[in-house]
Amino acid sequence: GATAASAADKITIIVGGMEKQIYLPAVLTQQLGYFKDEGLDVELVNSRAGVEAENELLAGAVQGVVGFYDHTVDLQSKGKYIQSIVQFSQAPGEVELVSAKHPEIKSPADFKGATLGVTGLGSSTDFLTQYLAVRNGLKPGDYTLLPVGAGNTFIAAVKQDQIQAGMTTEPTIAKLLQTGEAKVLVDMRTPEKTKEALGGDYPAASFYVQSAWIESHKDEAQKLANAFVKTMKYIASHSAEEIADQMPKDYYAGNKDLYVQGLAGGKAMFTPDGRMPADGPETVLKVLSTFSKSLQGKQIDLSKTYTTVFVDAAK
Amino acid sequence: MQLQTMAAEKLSPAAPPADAAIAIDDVTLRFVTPDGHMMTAIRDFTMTVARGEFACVVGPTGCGKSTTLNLVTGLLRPTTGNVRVMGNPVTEISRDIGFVFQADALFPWRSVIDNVAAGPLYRGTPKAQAYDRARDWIARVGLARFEKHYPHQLSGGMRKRVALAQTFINQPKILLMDEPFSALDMQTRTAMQDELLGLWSELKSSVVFVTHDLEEAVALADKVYVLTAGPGTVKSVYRIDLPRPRVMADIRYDQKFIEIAKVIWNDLREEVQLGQSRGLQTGH
Amino acid sequence: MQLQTMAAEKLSPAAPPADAAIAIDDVTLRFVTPDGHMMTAIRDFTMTVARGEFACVVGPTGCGKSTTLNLVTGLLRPTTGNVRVMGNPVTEISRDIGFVFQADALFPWRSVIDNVAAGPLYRGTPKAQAYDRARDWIARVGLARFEKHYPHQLSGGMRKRVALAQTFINQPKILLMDEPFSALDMQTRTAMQDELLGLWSELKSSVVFVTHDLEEAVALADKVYVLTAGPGTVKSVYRIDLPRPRVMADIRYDQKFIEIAKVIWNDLREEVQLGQSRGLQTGH
Amino acid sequence: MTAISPASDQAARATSIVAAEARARARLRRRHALVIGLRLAILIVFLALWELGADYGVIDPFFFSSPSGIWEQIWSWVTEGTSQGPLWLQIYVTLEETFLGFAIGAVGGIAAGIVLGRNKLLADVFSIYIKIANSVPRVVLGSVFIIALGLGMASKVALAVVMVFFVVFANAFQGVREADRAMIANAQILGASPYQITATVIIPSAMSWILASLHVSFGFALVGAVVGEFLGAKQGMGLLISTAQGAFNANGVFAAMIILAVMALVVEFIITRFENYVVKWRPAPFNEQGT
Amino acid sequence: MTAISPASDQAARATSIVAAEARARARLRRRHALVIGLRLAILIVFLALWELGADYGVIDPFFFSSPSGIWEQIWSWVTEGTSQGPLWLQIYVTLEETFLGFAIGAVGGIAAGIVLGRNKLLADVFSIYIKIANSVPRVVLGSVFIIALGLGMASKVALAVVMVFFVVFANAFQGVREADRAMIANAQILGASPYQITATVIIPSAMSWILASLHVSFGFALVGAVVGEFLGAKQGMGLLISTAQGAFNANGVFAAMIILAVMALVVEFIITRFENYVVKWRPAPFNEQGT
Ligand SMILES: Nc1ncnc2c1ncn2[C@@H]1O[C@H](COP(=O)(O)OP(=O)(O)OP(=O)(O)O)[C@@H](O)[C@H]1O
Ligand SMILES: Nc1ncnc2c1ncn2[C@@H]1O[C@H](COP(=O)(O)OP(=O)(O)OP(=O)(O)O)[C@@H](O)[C@H]1O
Ligand SMILES: [Mg+2]
Ligand SMILES: [Mg+2]
Repeated sequence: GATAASAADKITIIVGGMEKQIYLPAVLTQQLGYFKDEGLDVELVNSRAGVEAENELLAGAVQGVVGFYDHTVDLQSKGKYIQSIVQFSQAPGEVELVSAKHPEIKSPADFKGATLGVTGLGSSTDFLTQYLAVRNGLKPGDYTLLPVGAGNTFIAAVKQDQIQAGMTTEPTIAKLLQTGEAKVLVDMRTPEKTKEALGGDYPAASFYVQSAWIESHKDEAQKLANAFVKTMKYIASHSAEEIADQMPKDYYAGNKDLYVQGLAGGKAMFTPDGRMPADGPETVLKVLSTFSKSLQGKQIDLSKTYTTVFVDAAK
Repeated sequence: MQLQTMAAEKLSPAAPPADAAIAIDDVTLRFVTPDGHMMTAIRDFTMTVARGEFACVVGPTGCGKSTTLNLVTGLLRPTTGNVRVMGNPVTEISRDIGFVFQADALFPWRSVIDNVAAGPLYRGTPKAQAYDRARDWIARVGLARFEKHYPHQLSGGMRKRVALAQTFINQPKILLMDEPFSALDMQTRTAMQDELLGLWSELKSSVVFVTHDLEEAVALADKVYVLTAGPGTVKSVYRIDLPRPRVMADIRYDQKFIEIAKVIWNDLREEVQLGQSRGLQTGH
Repeated sequence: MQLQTMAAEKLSPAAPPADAAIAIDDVTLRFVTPDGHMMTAIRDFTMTVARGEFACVVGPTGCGKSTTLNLVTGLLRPTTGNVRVMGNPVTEISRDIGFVFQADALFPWRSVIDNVAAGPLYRGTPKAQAYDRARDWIARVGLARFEKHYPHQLSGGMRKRVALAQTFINQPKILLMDEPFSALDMQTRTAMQDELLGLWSELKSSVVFVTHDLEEAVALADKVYVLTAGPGTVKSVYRIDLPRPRVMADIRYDQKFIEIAKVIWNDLREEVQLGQSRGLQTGH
Repeated sequence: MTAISPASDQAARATSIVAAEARARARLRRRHALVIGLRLAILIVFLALWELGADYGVIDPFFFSSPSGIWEQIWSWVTEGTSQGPLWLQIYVTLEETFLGFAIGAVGGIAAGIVLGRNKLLADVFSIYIKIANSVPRVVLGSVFIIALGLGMASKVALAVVMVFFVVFANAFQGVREADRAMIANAQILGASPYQITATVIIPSAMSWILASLHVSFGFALVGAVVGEFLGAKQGMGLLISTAQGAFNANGVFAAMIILAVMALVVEFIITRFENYVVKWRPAPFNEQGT
Repeated sequence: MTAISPASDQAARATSIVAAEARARARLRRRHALVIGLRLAILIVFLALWELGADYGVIDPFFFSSPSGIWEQIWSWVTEGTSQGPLWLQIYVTLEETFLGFAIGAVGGIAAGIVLGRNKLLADVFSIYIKIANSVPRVVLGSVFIIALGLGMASKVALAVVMVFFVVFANAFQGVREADRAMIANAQILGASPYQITATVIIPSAMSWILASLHVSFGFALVGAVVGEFLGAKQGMGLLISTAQGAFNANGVFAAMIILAVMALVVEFIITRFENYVVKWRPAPFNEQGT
């Protein structure tokens, strides 16, 4: 269990869904061979349950996690220190979709009385959805949140009208738009639109590790940062098509066009250099502290949730 | 092979008549043995029980008596030959038959009275009536105090008597009994024999009764089948002409009875000895 | 209550001596009946079997014969009173005992030879030797051809013989048998009786033998216990002074034998009739 | 020739039997007390070790919680309610799904087991498909059910059903096949129709098989319902767990599991009662008989 | 007094028996063919309806895939490998976890069932805790195992173990208690030690109970391993399903399930073989006896 099992040469990284586009840099780095170039032996493990990933990280069984930045804030409130060392995205990549059956919902202000889909209670989608609602003048209790997961179950919930609107990521977005069953209500796939919706950058997908690990593994941390930054640059300099070609076929399973289309729409959310956007952490804290019970009354030191040291030093 | 006294007329086997209650016609039955070979349990077996006739079957242990009864009930199918009951080929397990199994076949989750009432209830008799009749039969077999007991709370002989009551209550037109009285003491046995004969003459049933007690066979039967040691086949058939009604407590002292028993006994002994010497050989 | 002939000396029950093989001292055993009451199965029961003695037990069905044997094996515990075997109180199931159950207790997943070899194998006899002895005993009970058969492939009488071989092979110093021969034909039964007497005189075992066949009891025993109808207790005890060795095929025609049997028979009949009239009453 | 004992002796004897029986009853009572005592002792030792382990850092309460933390959590749920509403409502919702799923799965499993157990051809043809169905991961089935049945109660019930069905089916099927052939033959000869044989011979024979499967499968039904709630729900213990997990609230996760365990024990108690009623005809093992 | 039949008649009789037995064998063969035929017919009808339903839009292949799509997916996995490596490796990884979990769970369940079934005091004291353990949702346990055992094989094996253990335990326990008391007494009197009684009476008696539970619990072990892979893994069928689900690849999800089903059937076949070997002493039901 709780032993710090940091094998000298092997680095295990949990990815919260390897096939998800928001976490694409992880697999892409592997596919492009950048880890090997740095002399790293990196093993990617899939785990779709975010909590599992963090628990593993804290238990010391893995060295890094590719997941949402907001967990670093949340965990600090519980006395656990982890840090984002490479920031993949500066927008959540989430979209609030509204069911085509409900054209009367034109903005989050119309959420009154609606049931809103989120992936899980206490998840980022939960906080973002509530934040959108509150920002548009609603009170908690004016709407109902329903955890429906992502993917098929989300689509089914929309089809069966169990949710009138909901927040999800690619490729669910692309799929629902393609069939015309839902429309985009709030787009948070690009930094601009995110600023519009949330009032600031919202750093999401990131690579984070335990703070204590950094101290003893500066070298590895730097090499990892090097590899990821190279990937971020690759993404910025290549088309969606070219990126998709690098990905395993299973990830777009028979419908590459859809995959490319989604990637093209969402590519802008990635940071060009892996650096944390300056006002990002504040936005996240703002969103979280409005709703998350565990943050209430806690003092959060944002500077301990990320570091740009390695990105800055990346060649 | 034996002299035939007037009372025990020895019959020669013949193809069974069409209207017989039970007709086993030239039946052979083979089982698969553990080493994959076939073993003949009964062979070229022919037996006829007329309507209202009381037939007893005696023979050395393992000669195929129970197998024969199972053929009549339809629990086993002949390899070759035919079995007919009331003129119809046996294709399934018949409801007209009463069968007292050699081993216990009571329902362990039913009390004595529920076991005995099972037959009438299955056949649609109203509940109150079924239980009245069951109570009557339980008393007849001397278990009135044990109505509510479960089978495992009874002694071996008591269980057997429950099985008898369970079968008799159905008043079967054809009654097959496999060593039904062997677990009973002499006195109870005599009482049960009287009950059986009473039921038989009242219903005009046809009975096949398997026993190891030759005296019992002679005392009860119209006809005694002596089987050969396995593979079983009919060695001889005797017609018993003792007058009816017979009183079980007295018939054993009848001179004619003793004479008949002796004749059949000699016939049987020969066979049993043969069976034993065969049993001692290894192989089939 | 009966006249005592010289051959069948009637004994008066007394507290058992300390060195008896089996000593049942003033035992009462009660069961819980289905309606929650207590039912007395045996009452104030005293019985002694000396070392090397052959005791037979007769009594009406349900009087507590099997219960008595179960007390000796330790399968049942007395409500009051003591049971001692070889001078020691019975606290658990003893390995020195051989017990032929009234009902079948063969292991259905073992072939005949594996069933018979079970005892020696349990007691640590080397495999080859255990099987040799098993083969020998199987032949002695006349089942050599059926070594590889499973119990369900045997007839009732054959199964009983397997059970006998299974018990005899252990050469028990104390041998309890519950109606062991009732499923056998007369000839086989006589052969088994001879085997039993041979084993008994060879091993000097102490035997308790339950039977419904009074003649069998007299022919085999040193001492015959007659039990009363349930709740069972000892009605009378007879010592049988027929000379040994006895040859089963002939002893029935011995004049003294006939005389003894008649005396005990009258004693028993009285009891059986009582048991029957009681059985007809309802309630306890 | 029994010695006719004088009246006073008779009375003494009766007294001694009564005394012997009283002793036997006292023995039973003592044993019952022993069992309860041992159970409690184990529970207390376990909780104490857990609590001490958490206090002294052997067990990390962040991951594995601690008895006192669990107790506080339960107490706060009871007094203040959960984030999803009052605690009893969560319990009620989950119990309702579980019971429905358990009932449907058990009845279906028993029915299928009996039908296939009684009919060799059907068994030969269909049992292979049942085996295939049993190898489908329940989590995947969960999403399929949500897609097909929506996010309401139906999908949780369906998940509980598939957890229960196979266990009950397997046992009912085998129980039917184990029914004593002589007993079936006897019933047939006594005049029972196939339906009557099933009702009066097959089902009683298979009863201990079926009951054994019910014991284990109620727990499974609970698991099914909770997993269903995990995948998407508005109410229920599963959602409570999932929320607590999402918030890294180990106390909440374990508290919810304790509540589930208590639910399971209550139902278990009821099933055991039913079992004792149904199998009261059973012989006690030797040595527990008589008094 | 049997009519001594002339030699030619004897010969004719022997021939007729041989003929009768040949007929019986032919009947058996025909029946076997019928069973296979019916199974295939059901499979084909099912697949055809599915395919047509998908073609004509009754079933949405986006959610529920279609046989042809599944086939293409399997084919591409076989020929081109999966995103995680060759297909056989995924199968191998999952099978390894499943077998280990199955073996440990089954052995543990059998051992616990026998120990508790043979010892009433232990059973009274511990069975309540086993029941509590059985009510813990496996998905939650999954997280606990991952925290405690890491993301390697151990946690999947542990999950498979807890899926298997309870079913096997419940059956082994009840099977032991159902063992015929007369037979146990007989063995005891024949000189068997408690250990010998367990080995030669209790286990054979409980065998059909244990086997029944093994049939159903191999499927459960597979489910446990897959769920474990779902929660976090580098390889395995569960990861394959999880990836396919994430990529909306219904074909992939169903293809993986089909592969799991085939794995389950192969093992099922082996268990059945073993079962037939173990219970070859069993009487056939009446009417299937003789020839
Ligand atoms: N299922 C079976 N498989 C193989 N052989 C069998 C089977 N059932 C019976 N047999 C054999 O058939 C023969 C006849 O058996 P059956 O039970 O009819 O004898 P029986 O005359 O009733 O004997 P008993 O007087 O001992 O009851 C025996 O040799 C027995 O071994
Ligand atoms: N478990 C039990 N519960 C209640 N009563 C029982 C139980 N076992 C036996 N009895 C009763 O004890 C009495 C004696 O039974 P036992 O089996 O000893 O008779 P038995 O003399 O062997 O009779 P049989 O000659 O018929 O075998 C019977 O009346 C029986 O009903
Ligand atoms: Mg027989
Ligand atoms: Mg008895």
